[in-house]
Amino acid sequence: MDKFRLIPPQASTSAHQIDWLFIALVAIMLFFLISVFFPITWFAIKYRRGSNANRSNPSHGSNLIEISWTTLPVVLSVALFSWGAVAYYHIERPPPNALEVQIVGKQWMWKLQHAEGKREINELHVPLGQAVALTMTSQDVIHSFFVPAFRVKQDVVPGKYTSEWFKATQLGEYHIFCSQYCGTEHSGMIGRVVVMEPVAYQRWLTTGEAGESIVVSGRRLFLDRGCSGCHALNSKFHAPLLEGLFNKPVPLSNGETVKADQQFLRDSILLPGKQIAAGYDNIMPSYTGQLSEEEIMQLIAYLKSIADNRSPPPP
Amino acid sequence: MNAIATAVVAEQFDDIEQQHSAAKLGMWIFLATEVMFFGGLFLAYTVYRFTYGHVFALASRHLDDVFGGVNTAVLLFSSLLMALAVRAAELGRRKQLVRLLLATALFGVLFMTIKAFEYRKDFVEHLVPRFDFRWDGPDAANAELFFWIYFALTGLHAIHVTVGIALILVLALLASAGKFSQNFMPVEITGLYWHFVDIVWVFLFPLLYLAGHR
Amino acid sequence: MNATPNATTTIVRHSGAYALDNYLTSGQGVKSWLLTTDHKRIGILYLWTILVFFLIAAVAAALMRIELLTPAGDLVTSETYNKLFTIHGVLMVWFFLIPSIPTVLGNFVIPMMIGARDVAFPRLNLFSWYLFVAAGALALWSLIHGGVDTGWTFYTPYSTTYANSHVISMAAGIFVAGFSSIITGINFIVTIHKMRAPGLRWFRLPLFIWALYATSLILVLATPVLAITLALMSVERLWGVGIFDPKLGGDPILFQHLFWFYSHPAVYIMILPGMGVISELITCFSRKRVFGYAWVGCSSMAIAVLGFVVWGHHMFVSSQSIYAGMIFSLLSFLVAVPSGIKVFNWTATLYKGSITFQTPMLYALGFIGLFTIGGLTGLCVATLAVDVHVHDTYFVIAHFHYIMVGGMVMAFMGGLHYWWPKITGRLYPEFWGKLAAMITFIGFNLTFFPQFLLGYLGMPRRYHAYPPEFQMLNVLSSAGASILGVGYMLPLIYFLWSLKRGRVAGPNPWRATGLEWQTGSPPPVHNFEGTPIVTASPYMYDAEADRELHMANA
Amino acid sequence: MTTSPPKLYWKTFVALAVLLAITWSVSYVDLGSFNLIFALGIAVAKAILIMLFFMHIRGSSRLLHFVAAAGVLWLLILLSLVLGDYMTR
Repeated sequence: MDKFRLIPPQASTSAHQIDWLFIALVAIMLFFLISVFFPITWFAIKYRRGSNANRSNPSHGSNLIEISWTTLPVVLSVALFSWGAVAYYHIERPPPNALEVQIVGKQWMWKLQHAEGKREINELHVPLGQAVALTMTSQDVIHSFFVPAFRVKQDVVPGKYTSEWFKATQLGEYHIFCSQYCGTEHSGMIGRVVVMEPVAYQRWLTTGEAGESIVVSGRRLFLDRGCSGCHALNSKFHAPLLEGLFNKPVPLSNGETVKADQQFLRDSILLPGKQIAAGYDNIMPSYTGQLSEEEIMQLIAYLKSIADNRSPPPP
Repeated sequence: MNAIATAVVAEQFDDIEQQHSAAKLGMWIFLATEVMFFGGLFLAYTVYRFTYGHVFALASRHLDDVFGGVNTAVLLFSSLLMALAVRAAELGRRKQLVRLLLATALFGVLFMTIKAFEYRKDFVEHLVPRFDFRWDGPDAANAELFFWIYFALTGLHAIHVTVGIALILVLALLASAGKFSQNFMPVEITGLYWHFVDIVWVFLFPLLYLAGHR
Repeated sequence: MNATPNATTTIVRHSGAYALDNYLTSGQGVKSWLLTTDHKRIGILYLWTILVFFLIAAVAAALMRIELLTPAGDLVTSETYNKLFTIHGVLMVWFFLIPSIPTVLGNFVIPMMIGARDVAFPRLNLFSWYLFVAAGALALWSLIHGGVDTGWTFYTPYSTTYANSHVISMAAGIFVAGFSSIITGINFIVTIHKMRAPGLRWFRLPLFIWALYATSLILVLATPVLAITLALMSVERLWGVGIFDPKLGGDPILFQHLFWFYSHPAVYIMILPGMGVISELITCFSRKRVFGYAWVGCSSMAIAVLGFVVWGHHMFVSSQSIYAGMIFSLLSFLVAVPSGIKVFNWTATLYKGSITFQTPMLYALGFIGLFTIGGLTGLCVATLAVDVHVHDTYFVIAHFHYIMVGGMVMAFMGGLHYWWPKITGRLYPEFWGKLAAMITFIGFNLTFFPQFLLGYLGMPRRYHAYPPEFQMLNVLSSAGASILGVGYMLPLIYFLWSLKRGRVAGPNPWRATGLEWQTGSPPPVHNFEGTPIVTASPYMYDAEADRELHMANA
Repeated sequence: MTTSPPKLYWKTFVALAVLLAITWSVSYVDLGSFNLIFALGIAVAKAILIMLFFMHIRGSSRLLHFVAAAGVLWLLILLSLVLGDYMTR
């Protein structure tokens, strides 16, 4: 791991893309450096005071030259910008069937949870060659989940979900850093990603205390915390049915329509009055402070699992 | 007369005209910084009105727009008096200048008293964040955010009005001692500041009090 | 200023060389300094004040570099390290980089360059210095009582709810320092507009004036937003206002928008005056009119305006929308173009010149080299995909140190050496000046080039302990820092030495064409006997004539 | 700079008062999102009136016109680019 290297291990698909872009940038930098340093040293030697170089009718400017070394950088800029923007667009859009992992950043540790229920602290086991999508939030301050080997970084902001994804292409262990300053032990908030063969990954998932899957614990919370008291067919309270809700358009009481994505579900749990569904009044109590970030994620995972079947779950 | 005039011109300037235009340019640049200073708060208002529009409209209905409207009229009238005072200073009419300055300050104080009554009414209606803020409608947090921005904006404006009143009273004192017979620039500069404070309120009133139909 | 005559500096008492009745001898005693409204004396007051803050911040930097020699954080605790990099950032940004060239060289030289007797509002100028001292006192008070550990960026919600250090007193210090620079900005804009000598049209102004005019525009339009941002942050920390607090529905990203709206133009406040100094030095020491005068002048203005629309590149990974990120990325590329124009024009100025390599010229050439590297690596962090990898790593640290230390501090040193004879009437020792310039150049590169590699390898910034594989590059960087330290200490010594024993400079030791060189050194209280009339454009140098002159007395 | 007659200032004040009355009364009519645009439009009109007549921008140098506009222009830069972020999230 510690032989001297100039660039970090290229362990993800986007790593190659970004390294190529960086090499192109370095090439352009060298071009501009040479086109500035060479003339300076040449002029400094040729036209040093006392040298008998020809100094007749020196020119003090020519719009042609000025325009040329304005348009050339602008053209290069637009080209570099678009290459960077296209690569950025891919980095920011997780593929649809990615492996779901939920991360909660807390002052100076990472709490990770796989969809199958396996929980980890400061460690992330992922299968080789499988896209992994991370859904992240923070319990306190802004952190940032940074894996240099995968060239991915995304701030983890309290109060909202941020996401990033990668597809590991090389086995081994790689650093996880927190790259947004978050307090005293900011430099201690590190961990490691372990890329394993898919088979070994499946075995790892089931060994050890394989806790109940997120969906199961989400459903348990749905019942224990009284959600099913209102959000059920036979409930005497007038509350929207949550089956088949996830990612569907929801008409609001103020006339707008929003998609019921993770952020909408989270806000509805914590700030129920923020966006009230049309035809319902604001009677839902706020769960701020009563549900931890992990529990909210589990509830949302449960709501996602019942997104496709119309029939309500067996009581 | 000429001897007094040159005494008025500061040593680094060549003539009174250069000194006047320098003072005015300096003041206008300062007003540009004040626009950016209030700008930060206007940005916070705009962003949160964009994200929590519904609650902001609800919360702004709790503000009494009669107070706001009357206050706008009071400040507009004091701006008029200030403009007349600057004109009096230009024409060298000392007594009229002093009277107009005092009238302007009076309306400034009137504005502050109306503001004080309004703040007291808001306090009684439990609308002041951190001081037993009560909000029965949907999500109190965002409504509290609206009232924080309301008190930040109007509070910062009130500080500027107080500073304005103090400046005008000092000017009135100096004017009664006949100090502005040749150089009326301090009156013009304070006038510019006072009109700026009025313009800020001209924007505050519709954004805070009339946000969303009654 | 009683000079003790000895072998090297035989002062002819009444020689025209040393103007005996000048602004330094026009008043004696502390009161004449503390109540002066003379722009030259205020410049010197600022010089001593920023020197104090530079030394404190340099000590903090030294401690950090020693700490980073070893992977384990063993020299200081993580709490102390966080306070070290915060005080290094705050003092360097607001108490050294932003004020240095405008308030020291600008205050001293602008009125003389445009043929005025003083700045437009001398009393305000002195008030600005008192504000600056009060701000420094507040910052040092906060430092003494335990310092701040939020980083110079004060990101919420850490700075408002979770930090338990003296955030508010530091924020108050910066708030007051902001108003000090606003007043300097207003003063310069009005002076340049209203007090130019007869015949000094806009396109006859020296490029240093163009650069400081553009800087003052940014000072005046950006600093108020910093003031309101720090005020809101402090109010939220005191009373839990909630504008940036996610629990109340506030958005921490709004703080970043407000903060960087000021802080990116602030980096142009730091570099533009440096560019102005370099335009002066390159033309004077290559004895040649600048290439493309109008383009260099207007590129300063272009940087000032474009500098306001690019701040989003600090927030590419902060959950800002990717489309806003794309807008900011494109605009950030475009803001690099005017800087490129300047570097190309300086290079073209050397063509057919009669180049000499005194200390100011060494600093100027060093500036061009290091600023070009700094500017080009700026393209890497402006590219969206690459910034995802290098944001908040040592790559960014190296990028902005190449521009701030390699660019701005080199330019400040070059300008200080260039105008030192005019300020004090005495010349610094040429040999030691060149030596210090070269040591600084070498030390700088050894310190910060390894950090580019560290950054791309993924070492995050603000880490006081790091994985062992980064140690070798960190040791290299710390070694470089020690050389850089020596490079900075040398001028401090020989400048003080030159006050008493430096060779007498005379009105125009560099045979430069600026208006400030047409009067005595040190200049009289009102700068010029009568009001100078300007008839020609600046930099009327003639390389050919200079060569004959050199040949004649060689 | 010729000092303008008091009548001009009074006329400006009356215009401002009328605009105030308009914006106040219109706020009672529900025009949906048009309310905000209308209120801001009138506020801008009042601000321009104050600047032109009370602050003597009318007939003053082009430089002062630019400085007066620069403050507002820079505020718009701040507002537009930040809203550009919030609207496209």
